[in-house]
Amino acid sequence: MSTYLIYSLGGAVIFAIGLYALLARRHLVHKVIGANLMGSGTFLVLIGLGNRAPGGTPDPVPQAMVLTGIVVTVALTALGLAITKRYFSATGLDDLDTDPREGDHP
Amino acid sequence: MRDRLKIMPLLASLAALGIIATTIIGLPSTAPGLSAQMNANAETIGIKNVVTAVLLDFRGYDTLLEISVLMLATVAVLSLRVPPSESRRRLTGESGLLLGSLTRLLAPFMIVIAGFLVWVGSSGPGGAFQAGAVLGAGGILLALAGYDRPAWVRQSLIRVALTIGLLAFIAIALLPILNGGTLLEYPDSARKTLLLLLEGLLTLSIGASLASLFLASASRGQDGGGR
Amino acid sequence: MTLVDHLPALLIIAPLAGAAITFVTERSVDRIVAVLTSIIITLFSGMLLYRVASGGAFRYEIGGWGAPIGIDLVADGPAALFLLLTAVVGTAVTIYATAYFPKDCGTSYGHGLFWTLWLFMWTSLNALFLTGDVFNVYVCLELIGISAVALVTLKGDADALRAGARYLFASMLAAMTYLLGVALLYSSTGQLDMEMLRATLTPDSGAATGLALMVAALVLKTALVPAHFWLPTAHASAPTPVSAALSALVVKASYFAILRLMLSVMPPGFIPGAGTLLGILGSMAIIWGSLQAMRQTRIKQWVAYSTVAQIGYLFIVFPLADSGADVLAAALGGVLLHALSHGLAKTALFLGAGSLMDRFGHNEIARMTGAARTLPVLTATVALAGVTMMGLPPSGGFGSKWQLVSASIGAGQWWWALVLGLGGLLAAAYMFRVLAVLLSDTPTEVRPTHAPVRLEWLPLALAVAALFFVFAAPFVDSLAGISTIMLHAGVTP
Amino acid sequence: MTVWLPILLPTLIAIVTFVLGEARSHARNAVNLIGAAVSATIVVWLAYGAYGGDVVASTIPLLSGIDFGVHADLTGMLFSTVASVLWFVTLIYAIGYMDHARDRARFFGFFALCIAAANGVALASDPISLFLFYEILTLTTYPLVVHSGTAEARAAGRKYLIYALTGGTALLIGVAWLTVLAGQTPFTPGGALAGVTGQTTALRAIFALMVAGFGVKAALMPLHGWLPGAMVAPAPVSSLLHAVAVVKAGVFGIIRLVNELYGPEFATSLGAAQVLSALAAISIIVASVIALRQDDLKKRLAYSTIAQLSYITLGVALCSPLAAAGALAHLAHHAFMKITMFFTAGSLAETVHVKKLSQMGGVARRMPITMTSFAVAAFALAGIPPLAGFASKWMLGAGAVESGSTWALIVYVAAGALAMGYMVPILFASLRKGDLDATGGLESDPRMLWPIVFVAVVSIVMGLAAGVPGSPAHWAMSAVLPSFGGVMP
Repeated sequence: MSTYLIYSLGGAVIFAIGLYALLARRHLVHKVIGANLMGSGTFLVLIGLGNRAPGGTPDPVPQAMVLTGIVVTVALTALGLAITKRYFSATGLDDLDTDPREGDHP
Repeated sequence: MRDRLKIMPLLASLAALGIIATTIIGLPSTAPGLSAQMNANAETIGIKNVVTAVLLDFRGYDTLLEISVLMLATVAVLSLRVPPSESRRRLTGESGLLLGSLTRLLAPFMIVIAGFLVWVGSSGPGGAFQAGAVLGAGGILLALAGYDRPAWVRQSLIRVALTIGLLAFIAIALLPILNGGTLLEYPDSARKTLLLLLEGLLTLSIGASLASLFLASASRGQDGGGR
Repeated sequence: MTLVDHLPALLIIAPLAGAAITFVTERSVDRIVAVLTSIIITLFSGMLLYRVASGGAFRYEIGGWGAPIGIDLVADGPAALFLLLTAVVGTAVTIYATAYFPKDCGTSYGHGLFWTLWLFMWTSLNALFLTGDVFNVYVCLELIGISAVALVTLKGDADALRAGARYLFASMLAAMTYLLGVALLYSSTGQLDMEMLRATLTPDSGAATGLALMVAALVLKTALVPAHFWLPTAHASAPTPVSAALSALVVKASYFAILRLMLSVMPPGFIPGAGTLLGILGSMAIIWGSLQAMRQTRIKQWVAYSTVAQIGYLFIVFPLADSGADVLAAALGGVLLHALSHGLAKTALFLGAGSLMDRFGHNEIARMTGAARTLPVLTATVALAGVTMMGLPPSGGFGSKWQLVSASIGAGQWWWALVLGLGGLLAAAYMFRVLAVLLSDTPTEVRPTHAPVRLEWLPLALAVAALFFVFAAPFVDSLAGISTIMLHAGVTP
Repeated sequence: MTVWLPILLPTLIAIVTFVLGEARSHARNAVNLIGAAVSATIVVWLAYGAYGGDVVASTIPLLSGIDFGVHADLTGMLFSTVASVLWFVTLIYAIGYMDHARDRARFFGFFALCIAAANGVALASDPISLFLFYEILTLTTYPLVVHSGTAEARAAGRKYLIYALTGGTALLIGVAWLTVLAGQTPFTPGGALAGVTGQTTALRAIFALMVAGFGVKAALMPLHGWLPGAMVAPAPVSSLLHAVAVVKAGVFGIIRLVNELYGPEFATSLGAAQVLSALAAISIIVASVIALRQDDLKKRLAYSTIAQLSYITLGVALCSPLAAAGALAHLAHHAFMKITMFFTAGSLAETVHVKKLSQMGGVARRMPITMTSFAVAAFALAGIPPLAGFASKWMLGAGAVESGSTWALIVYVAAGALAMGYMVPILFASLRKGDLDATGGLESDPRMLWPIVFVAVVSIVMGLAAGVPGSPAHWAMSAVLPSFGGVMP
């Protein structure tokens, strides 16, 4: 059970937990947190599997990918929270399942 | 509202976990990946921190799009904010003793750290994103402590600060095309200075972006906020 | 390296620079910058198409490093075609938007930030069509996702926010799954460039799982049934020009990535049964989307569900991919022709529907009677765009249906031909249901409009272009031949 | 290049008509009439060329490995000449008929487009091009069927589409399948499928699919359901489209299919022609019987058309030179005969507001010329010598005997009797005394009257001049001969 397996399998578990949260939780902020968990899990898998270089120095490409991934996750999270806040101030709801009201307008 | 356990999402995530775990276990225990070529090329261009070399030079195009993602998110959050008239309430009242004095102590220190991170990026872990994050945090801290924007910082100046990093990156990317190179092909002579200039401006933009991402949606809200 | 050699890079930098400029400049200048940028991009796309058609596909090594180290842009036949489609539809949407969004919209419509968001989306579309690196596809997908969500929530009302939120969470799920796929793919092959991946893919490595996750994520972004739940509300509650761009271009961008992965990166049968599964999902999309479109009472939801149905046609190429080079050539030409003609016709349909809603003041299809007499141009637009949706000659839709039917019969999988035939009939059902209302004689009053004429004649021009698009089929087929996909197909027996 | 004109010119006229719009009616009428005249002369000129033997052809590349082509051969030119000439005549009639109607620009525009598509069907040089124009014809006729916009019209339109588009899909799959098997097979007299060996089951299935596709417009029972309903369209539409252009396109497709795609011998060897002839025979009898009981004049004429169309289908399916020539001749003869009757029905409806036989009392006195023309056409249809109907029916009958299937002769004779059965009561109904409102003057609007008389006279002339070259009968004979090895048995 070499070290890279511990981290990458751990990452996989975190990804799964995040996936459950994103799919199952009704509250929008919980969904955003779930998405972040999925992101962190993926990054852990990336870094874990990037550490298998024979010479011991970790492969720089996964690290670059993780850095880019982090920035993208920040962007997605910011947008998610902004929409959640705006949707809350518009309808007083914090989940998508209850329909704000009937009817529709163009 | 307690969420009860939902079967379908549970099955989906367990299935995902199973597939991913078996794949990871099945992978060979040693795999060089691209580290050999990357290290070799990083030597030739003289950047000790290979990750920065990958981020800014070899896969600089990824970073260009990444900066665009961050700025796009800022524009998106700005487009979502409620018109300023409704949200004129300031974030908080006058700051308490602890927050006020702590901010006065930390703010200059954070700016120095940001500068250091930019400089060390070429040799050790650091660079534009890390420095930008520290700068952004400083900005948010100042706003939370109740320091309002100084008068000369008008809306247009903030927009320039937000885009200066991207505009610089585009300019530096187009430069080599004018004299025979391809996009983002830094001339060897000016590589170091160009990268440093680029990192500095990127830090400014990333700091401004992260701060406005927080402040744009936080500066209004029905219940919270000032007394 | 003349200007023409730099076209791939310029096609990405131009809209990106346009976006940055429009963010900094005052709002009145924005629309001028946007129109100028769209003209420049259309020019560049035309030049690139001519270059690829005459000189063949070529790679553009960013930073001069070359594939495994740096990122390469690939300008081949399909990419050039999609770029030109994006340019044409993009210019039409931009011109329509200059009339749709009021000059001084103050704090409405996202504080006038439409132009910046729109040019960012255009950047990401061009970037995705050109990129040859799977991780770069991830960054492009995110750019598309965020700009699309922001544009959907531009109106700021509860429906738009709801649709935007649902779209965003679908995008997040797709993003993380895709990235995990890239992680597994890179960890097992050590490559990120598509051409390099093709060379090093071995069936027994973990790459199959990685690629499966990536394709699954892209299927969610393309809203293929059953992962289409987020599309109808998002495309219907967005402002009209945005809906047109979403339906005509954005879903096609993630589809293009699937095309690259399934046919260019993976050798045939690399993921056993994947092609057939995608074909089955595509067939379900055609049937389910059409049935849903028949039930819609509101015009924009009706057009959105038509998109869900039309997306299904694009996936019929995958089960036919490994039945020999000539079947693949016909099927690939067919789906490209469908993507292009659907892009034109769907833009015309959405812009036309938007103008109809503006003139009638509501979006209930049942109350839009007598439009043929009072709004002849808009009725003609909906009718002509409908011809392409139904795949009747002489439209591009017919050309693609013909080539896909011939390919599926040629490959001995005649059942896809039945699905395509049924799809055409179902499309006729939901199209003529609305046309019959527009043609009915009970007159209803129509609001006078101050909107300039381009709101009506522009969609008609696009619909007419789609109507005669079958004559572009030889050109599209020749370009389908100049693609990395056919290169590999040519290699395998 | 001129071979494309019969398609492009009417399309151009349609575009100009749409652009001219509703207000400028005189300009629009002028454009249509002159345009129709010019395109009729071009078609006749091409037909003359075809008679001389030089078949003008032209193709443009279309889909992967498929050319889109047209050629002015004898068979095609006969149908195109009939359609173009009658378009000009119907335009005059329509201007009179639609004098105070609304949406006339839309009407005349789509009218021209239908003729362009019909000419396309006539001139197409291979099954794929034929299919292209065939489907365009469906699209351009729909707006005319629902022209009035009433609920009844829209329902008829919907029914028409369900039949036409389903048939179209069957045709698409058939043609695509054939192209995969045999490549692009341009129409060649005597059959173009020599290259395909074996595959008999596939070829039978393709034949069935294509007959289903063409059968919808050819009103082959049970695919005829839409035609009676489509009678709700304005009279000019019923007369030109639902008696000449649209329904003849279906039958024309079957003629191409049997004579110039499969070839008569091959179709008979496959057993397909026999099935087709049985279907046609059933259609003739059943349609004629139903026609007997129709009180609505246009519905009666519609069922008569269904029967007469199956005359042509049966003639082709008998696969003998005389019968095939008779079928092609009947295509032309029936067009003129039936259009006279539909014109009359329209004129009655417009002038004295009479739609049903029961209301036709006193019409003969009020509109003597119209009704005599109708009588001439009726007798011609029933096959009374020396009128047009007799000429083609005689050829069909002789062909039936020559092909050895005498039962077909019996069917034709019985159908002739039935035709008398449903035509004569119309004449008697008009001769009865009736309380017609005496307000209007004698006869109908002259713009409606003279076209009726013209087409009636042509019905007579075609009968008398059956043997003269240039007459439809002779024309059909020389058009069909190459498919049977160029020799009269």
